[in-house]
Amino acid sequence: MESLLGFGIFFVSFAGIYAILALGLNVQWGYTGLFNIGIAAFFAVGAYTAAILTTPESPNHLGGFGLPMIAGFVVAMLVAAVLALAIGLITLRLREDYLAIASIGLAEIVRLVLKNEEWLTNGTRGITAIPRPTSVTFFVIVAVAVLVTYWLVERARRSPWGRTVRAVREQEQAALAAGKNVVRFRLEAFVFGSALMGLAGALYAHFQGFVGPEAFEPMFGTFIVWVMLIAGGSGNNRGALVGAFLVWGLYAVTGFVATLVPPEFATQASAARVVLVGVLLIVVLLYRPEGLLPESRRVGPGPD
Amino acid sequence: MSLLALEDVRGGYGEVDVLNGVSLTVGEGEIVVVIGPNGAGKSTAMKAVTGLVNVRGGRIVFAGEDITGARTDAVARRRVCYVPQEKNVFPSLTVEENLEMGAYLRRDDFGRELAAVFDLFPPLKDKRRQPAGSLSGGQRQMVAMGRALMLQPRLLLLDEPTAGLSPKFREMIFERIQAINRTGVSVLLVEQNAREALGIAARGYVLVMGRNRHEGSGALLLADREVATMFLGG
Amino acid sequence: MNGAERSQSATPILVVDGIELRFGGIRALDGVNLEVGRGSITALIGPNGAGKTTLFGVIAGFLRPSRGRVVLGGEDVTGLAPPRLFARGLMRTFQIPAVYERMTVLDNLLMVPGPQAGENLLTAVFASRAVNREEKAFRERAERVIAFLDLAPVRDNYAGQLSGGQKKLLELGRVMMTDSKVVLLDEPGAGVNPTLMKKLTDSIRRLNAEWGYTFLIIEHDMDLVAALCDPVIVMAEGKVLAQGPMASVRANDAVREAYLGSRSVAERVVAGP
Amino acid sequence: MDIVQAILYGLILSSIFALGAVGVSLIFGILRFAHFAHGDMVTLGAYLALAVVTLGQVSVWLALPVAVLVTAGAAIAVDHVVYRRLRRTRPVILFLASVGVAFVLRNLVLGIWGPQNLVYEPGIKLPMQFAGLRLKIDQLVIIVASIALISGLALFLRMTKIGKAMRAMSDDPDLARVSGIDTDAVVRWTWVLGGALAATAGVFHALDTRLQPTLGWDLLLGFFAAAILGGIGRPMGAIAGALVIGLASELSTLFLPPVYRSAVAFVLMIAVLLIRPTGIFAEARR
Repeated sequence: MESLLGFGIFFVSFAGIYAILALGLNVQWGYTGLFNIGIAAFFAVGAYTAAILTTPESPNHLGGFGLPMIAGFVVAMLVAAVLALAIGLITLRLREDYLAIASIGLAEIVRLVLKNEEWLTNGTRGITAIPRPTSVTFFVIVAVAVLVTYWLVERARRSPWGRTVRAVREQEQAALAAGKNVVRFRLEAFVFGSALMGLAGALYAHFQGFVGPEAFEPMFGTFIVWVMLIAGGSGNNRGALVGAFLVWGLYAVTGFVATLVPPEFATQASAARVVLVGVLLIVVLLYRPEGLLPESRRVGPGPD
Repeated sequence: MSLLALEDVRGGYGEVDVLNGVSLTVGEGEIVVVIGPNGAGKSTAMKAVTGLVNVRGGRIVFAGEDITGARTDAVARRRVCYVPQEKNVFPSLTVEENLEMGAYLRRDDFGRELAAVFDLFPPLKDKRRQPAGSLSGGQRQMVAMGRALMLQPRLLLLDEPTAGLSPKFREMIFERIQAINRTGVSVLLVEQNAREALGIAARGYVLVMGRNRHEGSGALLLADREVATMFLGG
Repeated sequence: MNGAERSQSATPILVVDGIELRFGGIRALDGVNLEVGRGSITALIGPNGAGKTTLFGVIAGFLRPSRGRVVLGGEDVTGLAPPRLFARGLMRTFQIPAVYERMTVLDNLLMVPGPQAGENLLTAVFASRAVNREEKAFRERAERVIAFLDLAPVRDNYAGQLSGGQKKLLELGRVMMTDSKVVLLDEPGAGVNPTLMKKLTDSIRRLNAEWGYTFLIIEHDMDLVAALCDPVIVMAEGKVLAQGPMASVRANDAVREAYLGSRSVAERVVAGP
Repeated sequence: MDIVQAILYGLILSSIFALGAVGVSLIFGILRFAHFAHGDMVTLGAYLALAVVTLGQVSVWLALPVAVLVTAGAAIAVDHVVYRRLRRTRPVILFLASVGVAFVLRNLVLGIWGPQNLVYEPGIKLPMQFAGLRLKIDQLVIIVASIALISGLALFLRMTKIGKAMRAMSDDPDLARVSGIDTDAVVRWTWVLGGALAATAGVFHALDTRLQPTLGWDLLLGFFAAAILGGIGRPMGAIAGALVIGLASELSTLFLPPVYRSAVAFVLMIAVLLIRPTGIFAEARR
C-alpha cells in the first residue's frame, strides 16, 4: 500500500514536470503556431543551470555556488529565456520551417556541449549530488509549480495578448495590416514558453538529484512532449495537462510491462515502448488531429 | 447533341459554394464565351469541368459521358484541355518541355503538333530552350495555349487568356483562338474583354452570382443594355 | 470633416508619386501618380492585371517600390512597415478576406485596436484591472460594430465558418474598430449577394459621412462604383490612365479601349453600339 | 597537407550529404513538406544491407541493390499508410507525422539489431597512401558512385518523361494534373528515388564508419542544411549545398574538436539564412 502511494507520488511528480513542458509548448505551438522541435535544449539548459547553481563545489565541473533551490529555478528560467531570445531573434522573422530546423539544431548543439565540455558539465558522467528534497516535499513543489504555470498560461491565453498571438498564428498578413508587430509577439511567446521549459528542467534536476546528457535526447526531451500536446489538444491548456498525464501514464505502464521481460530483451522492450509512442502520435494525427480536448472557442477575460 | 453540357452545376472550394446553378452547353466546333463581373463564378465553372472544384450538385456531361467529379487527369485523357488564367506555365521547365508536358498522355509521335504550335506562335521557336518563367506575360500565354494544343484537344477551355496583355497581344490572341477553332477545336472562353470575346463567339453566357443571367448570340448580348451596364456602368 | 466637404479639400490625404515596381523582369507598376482627397470615397478600377492590388501592397507597406514616394497626411511614408503605417492611420483589407479563421467574430474585432495595454504580456497577466477596464471599452465598441453590421447571430461563431459576404462585412467591421484616417478596400463587392451588397455600400457611405474615414476602393462592380465613388481612377498596365468623375471616365476613349479591348477585332464581326 | 586530407574527407561526407539532401529536396518540392524521417530511412537502408550480408553471406556491394529496392518499397508503403491520408492538411501536420515515422523506424532498427556498433565485414582495411594522402578503396568508390548516381538522377529529371513530370509537379501540381499527369504516379516515383538514394547514403556511410541506430539521425541536420542552402525544392541546388556543408564540417576539425562537426553545419546554415533567406544557390524568384 505504502509503495503504491510512493509510486503514485513519484508518477505524479514526474508527469507534472512533463505537464509544465507541455504547457510551455502550448504557448508556443498551440497559441502562436511556433514550431519548436528543440524543446530538449531549453529543458536541458534549465536542468544544468539549476544543477550547477545548487550543487556543492566539485572538481569535476563548474559549480560550488551552493545556492538555494529557488535561485536555481529563477536563473534556470532566465537562461532558457535568453537562449530563446537569441534563437528567436534570428529565426522568427523567417519562414516557419526555419524555426523548426534551427531549434532542432540548437538542441543538438546543446547536447554536444553537455557531452563534451567536461569543465562545465562533467561530460557523459553528468552532475551528481544535486539537492534532493523528500519525495513528499518535492511533490508539493511540483504541484505548486504546475498550478502556478497553469494559472499563468491560462491568464495569458484569455488576455488580449493571447488573442493577438492567436491572430498572428491565424493570419500573419492581416495582423500586420492591423498594426501588430508580428515578430515581437512571436518572440514573446517563444521566450515565455522556453522559460517554462527551463523551469521544468530545474525541477527535473532536483527530482533526480542527477543530470546527464541522455535525459535530453530528442525522444525524452522533445518528441514525447509533442505527443502529449497533440494527443491532449493543442491550444487547450487542460488538454496539455491531460495529454501529459495520459501519455506519461501509458509510458509508465509499458515500462512496468517491460520489467517483466527477461533482461536479455531489455533493448527490444524499450525500443518497443518508443515505437508505441510514435504509432500513437501518427494515429492521433490521422484520426483525431484536434486532440482529446480541442481548443475552446470562447476566450477573453470576464466570466466564462 | 452538344459536346459539353453543364446542367445546374453547384459547388465551390472548401465549404463555400461559388456556383449556385450554372447551365451551359458548347456545341461541336463552337466558340462559346462566358462573361460576367468578378466573383460571378466564371473561372470556377470552368474549373468544375476539369475536376479542380468540388461539385456538389448538377451534372457535367462531355461527349455523352457523365464526367461529374472525375479526376483531373482523367478529364485531360478525354482531350479536354484547360488553360488557367494565372500560373499557366511550368516556370522552371523550358518552353519545349512545357509543350512536351502538354503531350504527356500521348504515346505517339507529336512532332507535327510541336511544329504546328511553333507555326501558330512563332516567337516561341527561338525561345524553346529558355525556362518559361523567364518569358513575358504574352509569351507565357502562348506557351500555355501551346501546351494545351499538344494533346489535340476536342475542347479547349481558356480562362481569361488576354488578362493583363497589351491591346496588340490581345488582338493576336483572339485571332489565334479563331484560327485554332477553324481546325475543328471547340472553345469555351472566359473573358473580361467582353466585346472582343463576344465578337468572335457563336454564343455567350453572362453569369452573375454563380448563376446564369443571360445567354444568346454574341451580337445579341453586345446589344443588351444590362450587359453593357455590367461592364461600364451604362 | 464629413462627406459633404469631400473632394473639395485642398490637401490630399494620400499622394502616390511616381511609384515603380518590378517583379523579375516584369514591370508591375510603371510610374503611378495619384491623389486621394481627404474625406473622399475614391475608386480604383481597371482590367485584371493592371496593378491595382500591387499598388495597394505598396501603399500599405507590404511591398517596397523600386522607385517613387508614398505621402500620407503630408509625410513621406515610403517603405514603412505595415504596423507603422497602421499607427499613422492607414488600414487595408484583402481581396480574399483575411479573417482569423479559428477565432470568433467577436475576437476578430477585439484584436484590432492597438496598441492595447493587455497586449503587454506582463500587464496582461498581472495587472488585470487596467486591462479589464480597457477591454470593456473595446467590447462595447465591438458590440456596436456587430449590431451595425447585423453580425449578432454569428457573434460567437468561428470566422472561418462565415459566408464570403459575411467575411467582407467582418473586414469592414475590423476597419470600424480603428480610428483610421485612410482605408484601402480591395474588392469589397466581390462574391457578395445583393442584400449584403446594399448593407455593405450603406455601411461604407455612413462610415465616410459619419465617422470621417477616407476610402480608396478597388472594385469591379461598376454599379457599386457609380453609386458610391467619386472620383474614379482608372489603371491599366501599371499606369494611371484617367481620373475624374465616373461620367467623364466613362466617356474616355482610352478607358473604353482598356476595358472593352481594341475595337478592331470586334468591329470586324459586329458593329459596336 | 592536413588541409588537402580534410578536403578529401570532406568530399566523402559531401557525397553522403548530397545523396540524402537531394532526396529531401525532391520530396519537399513535390509533396511540400520537410521529411523528417529521411535520416531514419538512411539508417533502415544501411541495416537492410546488413541483413542481406549476414543472411545471404554475400558482399555488401551485392546487398546494396536489394537494400535500395526494399527501402524504396518501404517508403512507398509508409506514404500509403500515413502521408497520403494527410495530404489535404497543413504541411506541419505532415512534418509531425514524419517525426513519428522517424521514431518508429529508428526503434524498429534498434529493437532488431541492438544498440551496438556493427560493420559489414570484420577486419581493418588499410588506406592507400599516395603523396602523403590516405584514402581507402571504399571511400574512392563512395565518391565516384555518388557522382555517378547524382548525375544519373540529373539526367533522369532532364531526359525522361516521368522525370520531367516530377519537375512539372514540383512547379505547379494543379497544372500538372490539368496536363493529364498522373500525380499519384509522380508521388510514387518520388519515394522510389528518395528512398533509393537514402538507402545508398546509408550503406555508404556505414561502410565509411560503422552501423549505428542513430547513423541517419546524425546525418539529418546535414541533409536539411544542404537542402536549404541549395534552395529547398531544387534538388540540384542541394548538391552545391552538400559540398559546402561537407567541406566546412571536415575543415572545421582543423581548429575545433571533431565532435562539433555537425554543429558547424548548422551554424553555417543559420548564418546563410540571415544573409539570404532563400538559400545561396537558389535563384531569386517572385
